[in-house]
Order: sequence, then C-alpha cells, then structure tokens
Amino acid sequence: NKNFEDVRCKCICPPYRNISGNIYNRNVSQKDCNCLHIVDPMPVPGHDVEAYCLLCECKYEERSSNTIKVTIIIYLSVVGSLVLYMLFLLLIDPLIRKHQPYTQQLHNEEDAEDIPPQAEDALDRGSTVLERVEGAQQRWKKQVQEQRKTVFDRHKMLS
Amino acid sequence: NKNFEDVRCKCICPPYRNISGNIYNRNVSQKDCNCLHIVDPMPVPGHDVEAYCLLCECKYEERSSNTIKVTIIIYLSVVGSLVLYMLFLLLIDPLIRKHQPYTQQLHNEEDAEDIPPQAEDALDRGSTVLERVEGAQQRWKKQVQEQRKTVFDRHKMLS
Amino acid sequence: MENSGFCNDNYNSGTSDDDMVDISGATLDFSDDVPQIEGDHFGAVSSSGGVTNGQAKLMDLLDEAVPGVGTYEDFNTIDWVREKSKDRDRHREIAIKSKQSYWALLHSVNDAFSGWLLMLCIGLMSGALAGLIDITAHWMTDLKEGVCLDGFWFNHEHCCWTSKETTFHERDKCPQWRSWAELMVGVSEGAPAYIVNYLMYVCWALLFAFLAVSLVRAFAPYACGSGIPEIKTILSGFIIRGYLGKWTLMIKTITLVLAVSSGLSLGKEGPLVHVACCCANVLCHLFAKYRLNEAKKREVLSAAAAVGVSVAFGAPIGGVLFSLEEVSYYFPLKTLWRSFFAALVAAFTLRSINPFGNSRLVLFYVEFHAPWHLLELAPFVLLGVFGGIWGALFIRANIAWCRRRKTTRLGRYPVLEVVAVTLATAVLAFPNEYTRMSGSELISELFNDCSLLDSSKLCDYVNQDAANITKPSNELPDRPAGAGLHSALWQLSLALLFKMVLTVFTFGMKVPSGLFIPSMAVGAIAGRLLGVGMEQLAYYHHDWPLFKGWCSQGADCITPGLYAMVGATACLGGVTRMTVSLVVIMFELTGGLEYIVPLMAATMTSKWVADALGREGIYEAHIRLNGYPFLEAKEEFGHKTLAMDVMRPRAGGRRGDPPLATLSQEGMTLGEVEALVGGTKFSGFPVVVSQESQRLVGLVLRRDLLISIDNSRKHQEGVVSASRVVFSDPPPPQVENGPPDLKLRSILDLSPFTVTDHTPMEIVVDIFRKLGLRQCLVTHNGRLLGIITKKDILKHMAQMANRDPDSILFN
Amino acid sequence: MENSGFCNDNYNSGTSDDDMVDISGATLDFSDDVPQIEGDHFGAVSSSGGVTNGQAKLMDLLDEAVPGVGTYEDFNTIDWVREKSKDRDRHREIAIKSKQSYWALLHSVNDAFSGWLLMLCIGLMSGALAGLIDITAHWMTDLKEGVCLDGFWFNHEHCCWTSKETTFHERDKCPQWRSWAELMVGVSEGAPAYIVNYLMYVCWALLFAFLAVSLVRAFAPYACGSGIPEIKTILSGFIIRGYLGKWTLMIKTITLVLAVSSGLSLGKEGPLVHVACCCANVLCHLFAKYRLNEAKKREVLSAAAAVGVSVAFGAPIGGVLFSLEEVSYYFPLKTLWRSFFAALVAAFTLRSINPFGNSRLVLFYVEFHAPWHLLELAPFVLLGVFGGIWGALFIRANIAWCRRRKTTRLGRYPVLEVVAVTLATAVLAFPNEYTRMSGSELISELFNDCSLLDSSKLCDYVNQDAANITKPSNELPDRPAGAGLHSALWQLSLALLFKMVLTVFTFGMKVPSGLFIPSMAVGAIAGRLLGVGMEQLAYYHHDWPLFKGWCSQGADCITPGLYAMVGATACLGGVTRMTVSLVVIMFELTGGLEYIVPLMAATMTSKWVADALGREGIYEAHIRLNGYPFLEAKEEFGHKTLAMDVMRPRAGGRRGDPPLATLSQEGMTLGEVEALVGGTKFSGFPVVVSQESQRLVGLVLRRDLLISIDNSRKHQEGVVSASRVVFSDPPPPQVENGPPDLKLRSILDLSPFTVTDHTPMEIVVDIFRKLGLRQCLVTHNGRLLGIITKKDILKHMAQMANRDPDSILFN
Repeated sequence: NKNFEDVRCKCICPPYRNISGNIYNRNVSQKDCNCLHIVDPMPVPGHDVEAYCLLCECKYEERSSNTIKVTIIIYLSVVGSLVLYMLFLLLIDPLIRKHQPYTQQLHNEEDAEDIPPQAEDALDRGSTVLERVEGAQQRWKKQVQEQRKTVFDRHKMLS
Repeated sequence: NKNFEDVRCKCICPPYRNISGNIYNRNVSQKDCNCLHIVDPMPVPGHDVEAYCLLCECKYEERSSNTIKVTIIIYLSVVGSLVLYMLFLLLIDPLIRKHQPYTQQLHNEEDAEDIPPQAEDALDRGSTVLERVEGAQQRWKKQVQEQRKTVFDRHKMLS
Repeated sequence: MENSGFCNDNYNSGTSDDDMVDISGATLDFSDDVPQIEGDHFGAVSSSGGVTNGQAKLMDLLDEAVPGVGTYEDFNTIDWVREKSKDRDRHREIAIKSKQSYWALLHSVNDAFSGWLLMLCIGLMSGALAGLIDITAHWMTDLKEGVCLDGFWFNHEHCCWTSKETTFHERDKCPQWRSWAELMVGVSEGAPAYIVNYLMYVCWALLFAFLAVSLVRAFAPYACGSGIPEIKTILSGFIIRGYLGKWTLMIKTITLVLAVSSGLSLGKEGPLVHVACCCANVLCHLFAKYRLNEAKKREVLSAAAAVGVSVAFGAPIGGVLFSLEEVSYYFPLKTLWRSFFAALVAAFTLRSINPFGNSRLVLFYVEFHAPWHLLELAPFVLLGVFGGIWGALFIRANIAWCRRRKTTRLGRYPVLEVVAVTLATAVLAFPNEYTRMSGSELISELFNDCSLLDSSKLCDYVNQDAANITKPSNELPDRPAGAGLHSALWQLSLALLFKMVLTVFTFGMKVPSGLFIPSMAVGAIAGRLLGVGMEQLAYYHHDWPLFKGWCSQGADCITPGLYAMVGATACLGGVTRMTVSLVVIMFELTGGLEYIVPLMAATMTSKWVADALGREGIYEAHIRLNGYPFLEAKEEFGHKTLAMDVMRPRAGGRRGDPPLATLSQEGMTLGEVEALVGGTKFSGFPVVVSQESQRLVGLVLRRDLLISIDNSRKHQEGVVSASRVVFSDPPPPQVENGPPDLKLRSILDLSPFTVTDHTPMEIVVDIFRKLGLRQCLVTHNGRLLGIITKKDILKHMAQMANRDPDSILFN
Repeated sequence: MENSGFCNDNYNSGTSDDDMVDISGATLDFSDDVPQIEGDHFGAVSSSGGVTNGQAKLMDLLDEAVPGVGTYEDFNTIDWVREKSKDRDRHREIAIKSKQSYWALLHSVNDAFSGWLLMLCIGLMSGALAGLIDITAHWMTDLKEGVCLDGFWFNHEHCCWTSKETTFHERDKCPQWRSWAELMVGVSEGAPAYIVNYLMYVCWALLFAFLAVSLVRAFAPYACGSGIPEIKTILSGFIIRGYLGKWTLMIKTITLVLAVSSGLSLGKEGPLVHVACCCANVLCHLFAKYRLNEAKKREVLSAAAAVGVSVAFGAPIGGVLFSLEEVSYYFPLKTLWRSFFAALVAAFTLRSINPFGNSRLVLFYVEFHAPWHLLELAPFVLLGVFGGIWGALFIRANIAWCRRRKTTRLGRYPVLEVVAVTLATAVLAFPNEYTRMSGSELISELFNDCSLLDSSKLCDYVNQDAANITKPSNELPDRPAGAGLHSALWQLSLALLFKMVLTVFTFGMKVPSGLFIPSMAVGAIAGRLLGVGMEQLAYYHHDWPLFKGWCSQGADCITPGLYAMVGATACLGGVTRMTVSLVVIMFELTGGLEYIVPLMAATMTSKWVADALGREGIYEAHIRLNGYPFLEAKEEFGHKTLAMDVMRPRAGGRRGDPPLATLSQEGMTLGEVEALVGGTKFSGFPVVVSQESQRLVGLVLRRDLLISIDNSRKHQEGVVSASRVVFSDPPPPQVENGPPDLKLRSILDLSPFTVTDHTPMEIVVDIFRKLGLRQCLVTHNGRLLGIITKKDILKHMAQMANRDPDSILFN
C-alpha cells in the first residue's frame, strides 16, 4: 500500500494545437517515468507524438504519507495535552491549592520581596520522587511567572 | 570577417548504429544553432533523424579573435622590450657608467655603509626632466639590488 | 528571584545552577557537576545529595574555588576573557592527564570530538523540527479551507496527490478534498458556499491565533517575537535565563505553526533561528565542556543560528554567512567550519524528510535560468530604491507602534491585540486570492517564470504564435497580457497595500513572528508588478531605441519572476540590512551565478537608501527599544571623547557621583568590607595597595566577594567582623590573639584591564568589543582613577547620539 | 637603505615616502600629500617644490605633526590601533568640514564612495590581467608543440576553431595547426618527427623557464614564489616595501605566464592572489584615504586576496571565504561586503573576456550531476586519508628542501636550479600524454564524466548495449573498461608519481609558482584511479551484497569524475588546510549542493589526518621557515606562562638583560636623552613620572623621537644638548637664562597598552592578535616593570614549542 500511494509520475502537457492542456498522473517506478509511458490515451496521431512529448514535462515524485500522518498526529496530541494542562492550571489548580497554605504563599508572593526561601528549599529537598517533581514544578511555575511579568507586565523585554 | 570567424555552432554526434561519431562545425547565428540546421548531409534516413539528433549535442560558441591577437602581441612586445632592457642593463650599461664616477660609486657601494646620500639627492633634485628620470631610475636600481640581496643572496625572504 | 533580575545586589538568584536554560528537571539530571552554591540561603540547592556534597567540599575550601564563584546572574553580561581562560585551563588539564592513562586519553579524544558530535545532534534535531513545522504548518493552513476525506492529516496538495481527476486548469481540485462549504452546506459554488468558507476561514484563523498567544502566555512568554534581537544580545555575552530553555523550545515550535497557519502576516524564518538556538542550548547540557562555559556555549549558539537559516531557506552557506554577518559577536574560524557542518547536516535532514514533496528545502525554489540584459539593471536599481524606502519606513512605523505597545495601555491586552489583528487580517485576506494563500506560496507563485505548463492567472498571456511548438518550453517570447493577468495585477496591488500595512502591526505581537516572509512578499509583489509592466512595455514598444537590439519581437527578453526575486531581495535587505548573506541565500535559492549581479545591485541600493533614511536595521532598532546591553560591532564610534569623560566617578568629582569604592589589600576588617559592599551597588571593587597611593593590585567582583565571605563565615572557624581581610601575597603575619585573617587572594583578579585616562573612547570601545570585557579600570600615571563598565559605554554612546541614556536597562 | 632593513636604528630609510610600493615614478606623481621627511639628510625628498614646501611647513612646526612622525620603516610591524585612530580622525575632520560648504560635502561623498570605486577598479584590473594570463599561458603552452599558420597568435584549439576538418576522434587536428616536426622535417608521424617534437618541447620549456627566472632576478626578485605566505604576513601588519609594487606586478604577471607555459609542475592560483594584491596596492595610490593609512590599505588588500581566488577559480564566494579563512588578519564586515563586490566584478570582467571560449572562468568546470550513494562515502573518506597523508608529507619534504636551499650552497644557483628542474620536468613529461598536457587541462580531463560524446582514452569503455539510444547521454550505465582505458590507467599512475615527486622540488623555486593546480592534479589522478577501480569492481561484482540494491547491472552508479574531484579537494585540503573556503570553491565549480557532503567528508578527513601528522599548513610552514613576524590567529596559545616571564627585562634582572630604558617626563636634558637613545636599540621608550617612582606616563617611539629631536635641532632656535626635554602637560616653567625647553608631548602616546605582570600570556597573546599591537607595557601595582613586543611573544612561542627562538628575524 505504501509503495502504491507514495510514488507518482506526473506529466503536465500544455495546450497543443486544438488539444487543451492535460495532467497525467500514474504511480510507476522512476525508470518508466516518461511521456511515452504515462500519457496513455495519446491524444495525437503517431507522427505528432514526439513533438507533443517534447512539450510535456514529466516529474517523478516521492513522498512519505506515514511521515505526514505521524507528524500531524504527534503535533495534535502535544497541542491537545498542552491545552488541557493549561486549562488545568487556569481553572482547577487554584481550587486545589487553596488548601495548601505554603504553596499559596509562593503563588501569591509576586510583589513581595525578601521572603526567606526556606519553604522552597523544603520542597526541593523532598525525599520522595513525587515531592521532588512537585518542587520542580513549583520552581518552573515561578519562573514562568517571572518571565510573564518581564514580558507582559513590565515590557522590559521582547516588546 | 570578424563576424564570420568569431561565432560557430558545433555539433558533436556520437556513434550511432553503424555511423561513426562526427563533428559538425558551422558559423551560424545562435537562433539557428540546432542539429537540424547544422548536420547537413544527414547520415540517417528521415525517420531516424529525431533519434539521431537527440544524441547530438550542439553548442553555440563565441570568441573574440581580436582580443586574442591583441593580447598575444602586447604580451610579446612587453616581454621583448623587457628582455632588451635586461640585456642593456647587463651588457651595455656598465660600459657607459664607467665614465661617470658618482654613479659608479652608487653602483658599487653595495657593502659600504653610512655613505652620505647627497649624491643621490643631487640626482633627485635635477632640474631637467631627464635628470629626474635618471634619478628615479637610479633609486629603482638600488631598490632592486636590495631586493635581490634579500631574496637571492641572504635568503631572508621567499625561500 | 522576585523583582531582582535587574539590579546587581542579589547574588542568590534561584537558578544559578542552570545557565540560561529553564530549571525544571535540569537540577535532577545534571546536579553533580554543575557549580552549585552551597549553604541554606543561597537559593535552590541540588536536591541529590546536597549535604554530603557540602561536607566533602568543606575540606578543600581554600584550595579549590568556592562553589558559585565564577557564575553569573540573570540579566548580566559575561566576561569573555575569564570564560576563555577557564576553557584553556580545562584543556591544559585534560592534555596533561591524557598522558597518564589510557582512560584519560580516551576522555581527551572524546572531549575533542564532542564539539562535532554536538553539531551533528543540533543539525539532526533542528532539521527534524523544521520538517515538523513545515509539514504541520502546511496542513493547518489548508485546514482553514477544507479537509481531506482520505485522511484528515493530508493537506490539500497531498490529498490530491494520487488523484487522476485533477485538470490542467485546476490542479489541486479533486473529490477527496472537501471545502468546509461542501461539507456543511453541500455546495461548492455560489454565495452560501462563499459565506460559509469565509466564516470558517476567519474562525480557524482566530482559533489558531488565540491558541498561540494563550500557550505563549501560559507556558513560555519568552517564546514570542522573532527572537533574533535577543539572540544577538545573548551571543554578545548577555545572560537571559530560560530564553533558550526546553519549554521555550517546545512552545515556540508549537505556537510558530499556529501563528503561521492563522494567516497572519508573519513568517517562520526568524523563529526557526530561535528554535535552532534552543536546540543547541538544550543539547549543550549533554556535554560538560559546553554546559559549564558560557563562552563555549556561545560558539555553539552561533553555529545554531546558521543552522536556523540553513533550514529556513535551504541555504547552508548563506546561513553560515548570516550568522557571521548578522547575528554573531565572537566567531572564530573553528566555529565557521563547525557551523557549516551543522548547517549541512540540518539541510540534509530536512531534505530527507522532504516536507514539500519536491526534494527542495523551500517552497519558493527558483528554477529558471533566463538571461538578463545590462539595461535591466535600471529597473533593478529602482526596486532597490523601493526596498530601501520601504525598509526604512517599515522600521520607523513598527518601532513607533512597538514603543506605543511598550508604554501605553495597549500593552496590557496582548491576547486581545493578537485576536483583533488576526480578525482584521483574516477578514481582509479572504476575498483576495493572493492574500488568502500563505506567504511562502505567494512568493513561490510570484517567483515562478511563466511557461506553457502554467495555468495560473499570472501566466494568462495571449498566445499569438501557436506554431512555435518545437522550442523548449522555457524559451517563450514576450506575449501580450490576457484578461486574467490584468485582474491579477489589480489583486496584487491590493495585496501589496495589505501586506505593507498589516506587517507593521503584526511584527512584535506576542506570538512567534518572523519578518523575512512578509518583507519578501512585499518586495516580490512590487517586483512582479514592475516586471510585468516592463514586459508589456517591451512588447508593445519593441521599436523604441531603448529596447532595440536586445528585445526584438519574438524574443524572451524580460522575466517577471526575476523582477519579483530582485524585489524580494531588496525589501528584505532594506529591513534587515543584510548584504552578503542575503545575496548568498538568494544565490543558493537559484543555484546559478547569473543572477548575482542583479541581486547585488538591488541589495546595495536598498542598503544605501535605507541607511540614508535611518541608520539601524530592524533588529538593532528592537535591541535599542528594549535597552539590551549590546555593543554593535558594525557601528563606528566616531566621537572624540576620552576615557576620563566616561569613567565613574567622573574626573573632578562632578555630577554628584559617589566616590570610587576601593578595597585595600591589607588592613581592612571584614566589618568594614561588608559595610562598603552593603552600602554600594557596584558589581566590582578594585583592590589597591593602600587608600593613599591608589596603586592598583587587582579587581574583585561583588558576587565572588559576597559568596566567599558568606562561605568563610559559615565554614571557617573564628571569622568575625573584626577579622582582617587580606588580599596580598604572601599574606602578612597573623596578628596574635586576634581573630583569624580572611585570605581572599584566590578570588582576586590579578590582571584587570586598565587604560589610561587619556585613552580615546574609540579605542576603549574597540577593546570592549574585541575582547568582550565587562569592565575596565582607568588609571592616571599609575594611580587608579575610576572604572568603566559596558553599561557606562552604552550610556555614553546613547548620550552622544542624543538619545536617552537611561534606556539602557541591563548591566 | 644598505644593510639596514633588519635593525631598528635607522629611521632615515630612503623610501619612507612610498609605502610598500616601489618608488620609481611615484614620487613624481603623488608627492604633494605624501608625508615627507624634510631636511637634507633624511633620504629622498620629493622632487617637486621641495624647498618652498619645507618653508611653509616650518611655520606650524609644533602645532602640526612633524613630517615623518607616524610612518614606518621597512620590515617593521604597524600599529593597528594608531592607524585606525588616524583614520577616524580623518573621518571626523571630513564630517565636520562637510557641514561647512558644498565643495566639502562633495568631497565627503567622494570620500565615502572612493572605497567602492577602488574595489571596482581592482576588480576590473585583476579580471583583465587574469584574462591576459589565461590567454597567453594557453597559447604559449601550445607553442611548445607547434604553431598556427592562420595566425601565430592562435593556440591549438582556436586554430582549429572554424576548421571543418576535425574528426570525432581527433578533435584538435586540423591542417592549419602544424607541429614543429611538420614544419621542420615535414612529417608528422614516426621516430624523426617524435624526436624533433621532443627536442622542441624541451627547448621551449627551457627557454621559458630561463626567461622567467632571469626576468625575476633582473627586475623584481620579490615576484618569485607563491606570495601567499608573504601576503598573510603583510596583512597581519608587516611592511615589506616593494613587495606589492608596480614592478613586482608587471614582472609577476609576465613571468607567471612563462613559468606556467614551461610545463613546470606549478599553477597560477597562488600568484594570481599576489597579482591582485599588487593591483590593489598600486590602485590605492590614487586614493589618499588608502594611500596614507596602512590599516585601511590592508582592508583593501584583504579584498584583493578574495579577488585573486575569484578569478583563479571563478568562485567569488569561495574567494571571499578564502580571504576570510586563510589570508586575512583583520576582516571587518564592511570588508566582507566590499570584497564580495570586487570578487564579482573581477569574475564578470574575466567572463566577458572569455579566455577559454566556453563562457566559464576555469578550464575544469564540472557539468555532471550524477547522484552518489551513501556507501560511496567510504572511498571518499579513503581519498581524504590519502590527501591528508600526501599533504603532510609534501609539506615536510618541501620545507626540508627549502631549508636546504636557504642554508646550503644550493641557494647560490637559483637560475641553474630552475633550468635543471625544468629540464628534468620536460624530459620526463613529454613521453607521457598526461604529464605533457598542462595541469589545468589534466584536471579538466580527469573531472570529466564520460558520455557518449567523449572520445578520450579515459572514456574508452566497451559499449555493449548499442540499443540504448533514446536515453539522454548523461545516463550511461557502468561499462567494462576498454584497452585504451587500461593503458590510460598505467600512464596516470606514472603521472601521479611524477607529479608527487617533482612538485616538492618545484614549489619554492625562484619563479612564480602556485601550489593549487599540482596538488589538485595529484588528488585528481588518485581519485580517478580509485573511481575507475570502483566502477569496474561494481560492474564485475554487481552481485556482491555491498553493491546490491543500489548498483544493479545497467545502472549508472559510480562516476569516476566525482572521485577525481573529491581526490583533488582532499589533496588541496591536506596541503593548505583550507576547509570552508575549499568546499565552497568546489561547490561553485559544480554549482549544485549535491556534492557538498562528499567534498566535506574528504576535506574533513584530510584535515584531521594531515593535522595529526603535522600541525601547520604549507603557508604557515613557509612563514615559519622565513621567520616572518606572524601571529597565527588559528593556533591557540596553550601554555601557562605569565606576562612577567616574557617581558624584557625579565623579572629579577636575570639573563643579563639590559635594564629598562625609561625617560623621565621632566628633568632630562637633550644630551641625556640622545645618549640613552643612541646607546640602545629599543624601538620605543616608556616615559615615567620620575625614575624613582616608575609610574607610567606614556610611551614614545624611537623613530618619532629621533625625527622630532632632529627637526627641533634644525628648525627651533637655541636647542642645544643642555636643553631640557619636557613631556609633561602643562610644561614646567622655562628656566630663565637656560636654553629653551624641548616640548615633546605631541609625540607622546598617552594611552599605551598596559597589562599587569600577573596577566596570563594567553590573554596577552589574545590582546596582541585582536587589537594588532606592536608593544605592551607591563606594570606591577602601578609601577612600570617591563615591555613586551610582538617579537618577544613570537620568540616566547617558538621557545615554548621547542623551536629556535632566533628564527624570528623581523620586528
């Protein structure tokens, strides 16, 4: 199936005398990709074939439809999961976080300064994998917030 | 005459069936430079002409024989005069110079140092054009001698 | 890290363990050999074995460097000299070790080849990402019009790829591909179908744009914009943590596709450079050699910039020259060779993916080889003038709009702005065929030379001579224009206006946006219009003396596609002020030397005209707008000021400058030092023999000093405020009964750069540029007078150019 | 100028009025604004109006610079910083003046465009000269075989250009062209004819070679050799007067033709670079901006180097990259753009001359576009290894031979040497068809892909399939070799040996000699042999698993011409260690991106292999052999020494160095100063506040000091040996009744570069390279300790590399 769909030989023949332009399209191997093989119901009589074929342009083309399929699907799934995660962060995360005061503090300290970062360190030093991931996530969120302030609020960069 | 000689259309036709390879050469304009015009006693019968012509390669070429002629003649005359001048400097000049003591001194001072260069200045300041040219020539000779010593005798450079 | 990124006095930034790349995850992976700042309130500490690590390092506290010394804060400038010295030390160490054991020898060989391996990885990854972007962007662009029933993942062209129903005049039409109108109302023609298609087009465009700006805002705000100004600044030695991180990479790749597909007047070329640099930075983390050295990392990033252009235009040599001419700051010859390698690898990766199905790396590859006549240079120069004028005007308008966005209320609604501009773009674009198609397709169409095989409206000529069948198809004579061409010209004129206006508002929005494609589109339209005009002129007036001799009737003397190409080059040159790289990129697009002269004439004219109207290219203008600390290498410093006019404190103590804060090499107590450091905001302190003689010993950086003091207070016993701080070597004898001395010679830079106060500033600027200095001390007759930092120089240059010196934000 | 070129203490060199160019004539033309040294015993004075000029200048003696101050002696290094400052001062002056009058405005515009005008002239002149060289060399090469009766100025090919008597197998044979045997003994075949032709061939070769070496010896000894090592040195800031002069230009052009035509194993590419640089230097004299500034002149020379390669290979981009990568030292972006322009102009000039009659700029342009398979990379890498090994061995052998020539009696007979080598070459070359033809023709033949149209022996395959007539001629399948090919292979093997041996002895003889063509020929022969071998292997063993899948029977899978190309690239890369520029030159020869990967693989392998066998390329090796003061920019300085280890006098006064000679800024008498200057040979003297404190004020150069003192003694009244020499500002009050003070602040460099004694040498070397310094002062805690000159650094580097530090001859 792959071989069938992924190669083609396309001949474009311009208008010639009273014959209008035409496109011929067949999937053959590269070796056979020439006007004589592809233009099947030859629209001109025998002695004109050579002249007609001189005008036609035949191109052998390959593609990989699997690559296209996989690429598009990967892309869509990444976008989808990102959108979901974004919605989660926007809508659901704040609701959960309400019950965790120290994270809340971190989350809201945007304009406060000089807060001793022990809380954060405690997160980093978490002994279980889950806590570490949590800590990394918190740090990442802080960083994104910082970036957002730099770019969107203060307009210090990228404006 | 110029137009006649300076353009050509050259068709090279490889061996085909029992016909050996051939070269056709005519001076025609670029527009007419194709196999049908150039290959004059067509060696194949009518129905084979197209196939034979497909194999031939016709190239339109231009040249300027005047450029070639002028270039070669200029080059030869420059080389000729340089050789004559070289012979003059080698053979005749020393004979003439014998009677001019201060130039002789300049000529032979190669290994002497600290010679006050008044003599040379006197040459430079010559009031007539001839004397100035003479002075320039003497300076140039000194320079060439210096170069010769650097390159050929001391091997300080370019070795 | 709150609010502290822009001032110098916090050394405990949370992310010092992770240079420039974002932090999540990285600490888990690489924490063992990344320099970490130990101690509790030094911010984030490596989570793996922090305590035992700290204990082990306590032993060699004064022999080895204190951890954290020698790193940089966010939004600061690196010291190239120090970084390069560090790398040479590393090299020497490896070279010495490699003579001792086979394992070390292997290690040294691996070290030597790791640069090439890294380049290979960057090329592969960037090529793959570019392929992904090309394929998906193509598909999503077509998604605005319809969908393929054979498989939703096919774009319009691939949907009809195997179809036998395509005709000569409607090459992309096949039953498998359904427009939204066909799917929703069942008809493909008429007013209802048009309205449905129109609505769907606008909706999809709005959705894509909204998604793009939301994702950028939510996950990686640094992913917006073109990225080239920031990368130029980073390559000159600035540090922006997270700008080239993993999240930026992912979000920029994804939103770039969305932004391009939304039909906005933007291109993918600039962002591709950013993406390639992100790849390079992420991959640098796999090699200690590059991870730990900011200067080496910048060499790699220079190569990555070349890779970006290489995949964007399929022009490896042009990419390398682009990096050399436009982006890079420090570009040694080794980098030249490596970036060429990386650019080639990327180009071949992309070609093997074959995103456009034509074995080319770009949509608008040019295949004609028609000759041009010397007289045609006049219209080419005219196009150059147009490109220059447009480029200069565009820069002014865009900068004015961006300044408005930066300073007024407009900047508070980035999402709304994007949506509004997208709405306007989509509504205006749909009715006009030439604005509806994507930028690259438009350029491809305009570059195309009309042969008999073409059926587009632009090739609708009246075929008079039906008998010329034996000629090869690319030697068609000039023909009179048909009705289709006339209407196409009108549409193109409107498209020109549309592109010219909308690009000004689009570039700089909070989505990934490149400038190359829109600029090229503007130029290509103008060029094509001129080309067709010239062609018709030559056809109808072939007896004018002007055309006589080279453009007789029946000759193919004017190629409108070439005019479009020249116009595109001119406009791109006017906007970016690229020269050699632009010509070489275009040369690689055509693959023949025959068009270099027209391209060069247009580029040169365009640059001269644009330079006459405004000195800066778009990237420099954006750098200045944002106040990045970038010392332009191309600009000559032409004023006759001296170092004494720029240094701080100014000579004679004018202008209320604080006095120069210096440390004595002996005889200051820790308390005094801390008071001095705490009371000022300087990032470095010169150390002198004594306060009276002011004879310079060396320079100590604030960050290093604070870290070392803190470290000693914590780990060295008996260090109190009354301890003497000693920089001299050999140290003076320890005072009996007194607290132990704090010996800090190890952090003292014994070879600070000095200039005399009479040194012309042009030489000082030259030294800063070429050696990549951060600061320089000023002396007079051997006495220390003051200090000049990079920021001082930038402020001085701004002042000299009658600009606001406070626009320089960063250090 | 006798015997004084190599020491520092004569400032009155005879040619200071004429920078780098030879003197005759120049003084007559340009004497009005060339800086002249006035006074009688200052050597040559401008001959036009010397006296009145001198009177006028007397007035502003102390306001304006003393004439002669700021110029350089022969065989000395320029101070880039000073030259660039001078140029900026000039710019500023013009900019200020341009606001005052229209005339000045016009002058400033003219000044701004003079750079472009100069580039245009260089391009035109170099292109024309290259055309002349190509045409005449071609003709004279054929002259060795026979003469054209239609017009003696036609070479063999042009003689038969219009002939209808040429046949398919003997394309150049026509009755108009007569071999010497036909003319002299009347027969064209058989032993007598062969012997006559042989004799004539040898005689002509000897005549040409003898003429070449005689002309070089008589008129311009600097015209010999390739010139690239010297141009590299000049571009790094060295001064060799006359090296780029008019006579050198003329003699090099003329003798290059003779040398190439004599059939010696040498090429014209390197000397063409020298010729282009001579053109640039001669043309610089028309523009005051470039004539008077050594740094600006070197920018132009960098561009000229690009022009040289551009005309040699028809590769403008490759030429620019060659200049950037291989030749240039200081290459600002402005130069990049200008050199590209000049390279293009030259290429188009040459193309319009059309020396080969094929609209190409080189004989060996490649026109095939056969694909290659990934597996073929293995033989390509093998060719790279061969190229690397040959390159390294060639360099060693050639350097050893050149050292022998330099040091032993061999060097005393340059003319005899040339004649002997020519005799050997001619005698050995004639019997073998592939050595008899010129290098370029051989390469062209080897690069050629065999089509049906070719009739050469290399294309003598057995045609089995006579029916494949409908296929285009470039898709011939692999075929078995015929008898002609077998004999050609034998001849090629012998030719390979011949070229490999004779090139070693040829390169470095006292005739203009380039290395590119012989290296490429060696590589191309090796490559073609391997290619034909591979082809036959694939033909006879197409069922091996190795070939299965891509090289089935009847397929055209291996292109021997491509192997030749790759081999040529590899050998050239091994000898010159070029990388990017080499690949780009080859890319421009083929015009398609498809062969970049093979070329790159071979170049990379070749460079790695060659570097492993010997660090230096041929040009660096020759620079070192001659002891030129060249600070290689590519080589990293990897030793851990400090500035105090290199400076003179050494710290602690070891090694019997003389103490540091310093001047005090006040309080020294003229007699003391003259005694100090006369008693030492240093080229510069630091000025300190007082001998006790050693605090640095500035630096004064020996040449400036001597000229100023002399000038004052002559033109300022009352200056005697007891006069005080004063450098301070404001000057101390004049002592009453005493002789007038000599105020020399104007010649004092107030901003000398200083480093501390603890600065690592790697940083010092970096500063010297990047800023182009001549000397640098070393301080410790603000006290002057010593001085480091470029020569000190080079000596130190030689010492570190265990070479003889006294090999550095020049300053």
